[in-house]
Amino acid sequence: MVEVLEETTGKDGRKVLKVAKENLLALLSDLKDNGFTHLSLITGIDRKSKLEVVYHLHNLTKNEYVVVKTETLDERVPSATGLFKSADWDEREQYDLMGIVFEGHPNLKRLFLPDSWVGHPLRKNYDLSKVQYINMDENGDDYATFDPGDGW
Amino acid sequence: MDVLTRLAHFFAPLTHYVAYILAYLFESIFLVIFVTIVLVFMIYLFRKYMARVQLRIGPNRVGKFGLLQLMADGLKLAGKESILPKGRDDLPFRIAPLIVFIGLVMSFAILPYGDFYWIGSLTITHSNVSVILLFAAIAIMPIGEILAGVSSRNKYAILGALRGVAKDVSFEVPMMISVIALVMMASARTSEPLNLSDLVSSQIIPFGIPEVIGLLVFFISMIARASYSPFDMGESDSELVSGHSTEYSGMRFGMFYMGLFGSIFLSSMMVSLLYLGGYNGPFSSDAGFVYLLIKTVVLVLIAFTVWLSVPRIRIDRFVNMGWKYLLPISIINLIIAGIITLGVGL
Amino acid sequence: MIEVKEPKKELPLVGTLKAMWIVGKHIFQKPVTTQYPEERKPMPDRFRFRIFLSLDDCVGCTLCEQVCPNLSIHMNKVERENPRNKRKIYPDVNFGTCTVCRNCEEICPTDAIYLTHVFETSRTRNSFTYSPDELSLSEDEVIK
Amino acid sequence: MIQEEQKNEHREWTELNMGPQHPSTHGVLRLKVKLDGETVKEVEPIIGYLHRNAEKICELDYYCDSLIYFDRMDYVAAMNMEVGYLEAAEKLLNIPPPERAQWIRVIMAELGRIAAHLVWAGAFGLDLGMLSPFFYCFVQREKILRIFTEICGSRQETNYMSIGGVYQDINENIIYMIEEFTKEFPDKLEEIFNAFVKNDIFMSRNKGIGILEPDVAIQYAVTGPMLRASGIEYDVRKAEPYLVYDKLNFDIPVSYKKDNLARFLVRFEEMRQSVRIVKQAIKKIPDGPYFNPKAKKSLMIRLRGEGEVYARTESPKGEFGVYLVGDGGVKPYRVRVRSPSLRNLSVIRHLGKDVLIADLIAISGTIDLVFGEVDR
Repeated sequence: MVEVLEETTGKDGRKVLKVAKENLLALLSDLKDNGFTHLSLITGIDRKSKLEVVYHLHNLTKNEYVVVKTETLDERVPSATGLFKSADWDEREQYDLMGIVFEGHPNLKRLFLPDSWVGHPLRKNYDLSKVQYINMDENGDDYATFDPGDGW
Repeated sequence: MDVLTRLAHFFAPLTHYVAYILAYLFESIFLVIFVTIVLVFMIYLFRKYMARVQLRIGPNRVGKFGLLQLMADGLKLAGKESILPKGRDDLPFRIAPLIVFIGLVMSFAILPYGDFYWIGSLTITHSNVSVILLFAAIAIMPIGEILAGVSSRNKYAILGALRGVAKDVSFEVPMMISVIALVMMASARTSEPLNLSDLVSSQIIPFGIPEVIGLLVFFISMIARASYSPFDMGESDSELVSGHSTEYSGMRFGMFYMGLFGSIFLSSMMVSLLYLGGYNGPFSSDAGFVYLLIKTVVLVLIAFTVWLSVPRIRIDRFVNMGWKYLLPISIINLIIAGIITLGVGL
Repeated sequence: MIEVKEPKKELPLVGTLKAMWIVGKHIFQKPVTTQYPEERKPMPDRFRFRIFLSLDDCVGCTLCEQVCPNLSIHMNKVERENPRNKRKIYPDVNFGTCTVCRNCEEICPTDAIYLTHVFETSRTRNSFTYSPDELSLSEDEVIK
Repeated sequence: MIQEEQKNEHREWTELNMGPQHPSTHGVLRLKVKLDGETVKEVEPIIGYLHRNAEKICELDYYCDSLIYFDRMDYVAAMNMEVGYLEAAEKLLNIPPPERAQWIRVIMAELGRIAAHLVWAGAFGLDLGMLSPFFYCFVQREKILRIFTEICGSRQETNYMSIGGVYQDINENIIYMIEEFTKEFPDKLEEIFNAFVKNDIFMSRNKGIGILEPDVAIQYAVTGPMLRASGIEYDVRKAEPYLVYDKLNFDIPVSYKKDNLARFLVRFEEMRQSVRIVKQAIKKIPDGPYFNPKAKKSLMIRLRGEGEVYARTESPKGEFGVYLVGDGGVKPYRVRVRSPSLRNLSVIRHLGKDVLIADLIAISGTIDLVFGEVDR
């Protein structure tokens, strides 16, 4: 059995499991074997001193819901893509907007923003006053610059 | 007395050759004017019909009932810059729309139109083999479309051209076989069954009645020829943007557009000529042209309804249909036509 | 839970002809479109678009500025005698970014800012921002 | 150069860029397609062309203001988005809506679902090359939007609901309009349905195409009509009833055929069920306040919330979840949106292998994409 740091019930009545990030994958695969096959959502929360990653898992047959939480101090979390295919884009989105590096992800690129975007917008220390401009290169791919370029 | 002889008589004070050259020149001008009027009428009719079927009103701002809308659109297209893509093959790219348009006008030149009161016969070409000529002429248009697709160096355009080729190959054989059946039937009544005028005149009962299967095969082939939905795989807008005409703009695009509507009218006219008795009508033979037009417009409306209500067929299914269903059916139809010709002598 | 059944299979071509008839018979129905500037359907009572301002009622509380989700409202200094508005600040509205969410109308404690039926307010790009004086025009004046 | 080409094992594959400006990509989807002739070998969706980072904007705004950004996520079903956000926000702020407001919300959500499915049906027809049913769908949808205008003054981006209830009460006139609509709509729906399914070509384009196995669907976290068409009977309205859905009598359509046609039929059956729900709800709607007095309108920017709440609702596209984290301030600390279309879109990488281009278009049509929600 995987060691769970804390088990609580959230404000919305869902079971919350807190786990150390080393045990995260073991817990997730444990849950997957118990019927929690539907990884609904991966959320990154910027707690300023640390990053929190929340996994919403779902058992479709028994209609149960569980929330798994883990914390990281160095922006690195093991990737769940080996267990759930839906984790692929979720993790890319969290990497894109929150800057959480999912170790072991096969294709960890930005999902929404162009690859050359500077910074991760959902971080609390992201500087909103700096404007970045998106232009298109010859292959039709986007790139971001701080320079308006010709189009502006 | 047809138009040509009348014109030649008009120019008779000049020498014989000059008179005939002038007569041909004027006749060609009349033809181009006729084709233009047909196109304007077709596009207007399509837009109005489509609008009414879709619970809209359609063009109604420019001129009375929006009749001048097409003029405005034509001016707009002519005034637009015709963008030339960078990697194009220049000459084919420029002449492709012209080929489509010329093929269209040529096909119109070969059709027999019947009589019209005081003018007399409106038929332009008098040839013993006009059936063959006609099908040669309508085979010109696909060449322009394929040229356009290949020369514009666009992946969508090339895919569209390839689809166009696959489509043409699979429907033209059944189409020709069903026309051969018609020629067989006509040969029982006339000595020149390859002459379109004689072929049409020999229909006491329209060929469409004994040849229902042939009519169906020919109608389907004609939809594919004109390439509108459900057989518009070549320029399917939701898959290949605009197929072979993706890179075209301005008046060059306008020519493809006119080619589409012209060939709808052309194909409807061919169906009504070959299968529905053409300019033969119940009353005075003077009104032959009117009968032909009425039949054609009814067929055009049916064609529009098909266009507006049927989804696009997949290219592999269409090729399947052409070879596995239409071809055997048209051969059966040929046998039926032979039996009728020999046994009944219709 | 119900399982959806696939519809009955029609004979080839017959089904297509039926579908064509369903589409084709719409030609006998009346068009549903209206020719806008000439014909106008009656406006629903609750339809709202243009923001108006009653200068006499405005107390300059800046609540509308705070609640506006798009930062379309800014407070402006206007020299005007109004005993209730000591700071002499009134809102101006940038209609280029306004989404007509009606939050300002909801929150206004004195009902000074309110929305009306007027919706034909097209302008050029540089004049989207309505000053308090423009906002305080009456409805009839705006239509003119 | 030639040697390099020979080294590349897939050198005969054509790379085709579909979108972001393409007639059938529903907005700004860009598909990088690798083609072998007409057969699609690989699809890679590229998204983000409509990205506005609504989550960040919501963090910078008051709880009550975020609603308009949810309107603009799934912009064809704004009412359902509002229901989804308010489910979370009201739990976080402890302001439950009164009974009457809940019934009104159910009616609005179901009308919104019908409108969204009608848009989808019309656009799907266009994808396949049917030009006319699009307009019949939109004529019916316009009637719903007219009802919305009558209720709240806006057609699409309604901003009708607010924390603690709804902005304006519904009156006799509106109830009459909705009743009229539910009376005449089922016939029109059958007509639209027949215009689609009677066509042989329509059936041949959809039957057996784009088969999505249930285990793959769960792996990719697909929800909504797509999941139900794969044979899994799951609907948030039944599994975790919110508002007053547990007091209503309706069925969840399921199909075990798993193909494009199944998704089509499930969505049409859902519309019929929605009409059923509206018909019941309009009769049962109780009297009473439509607004919780705890959330006084002049104080709506002073609402403070603390804790973490995740609320799920069934939007027309699938399971719409909102995860709200509050730190006791007047603005949410973190807003996270589970957009169903994004997960449903990700499965196209699996479905779009070894199909023809025409089928790829049909498959992406049945996914029901709205890019305001995919990109947020």
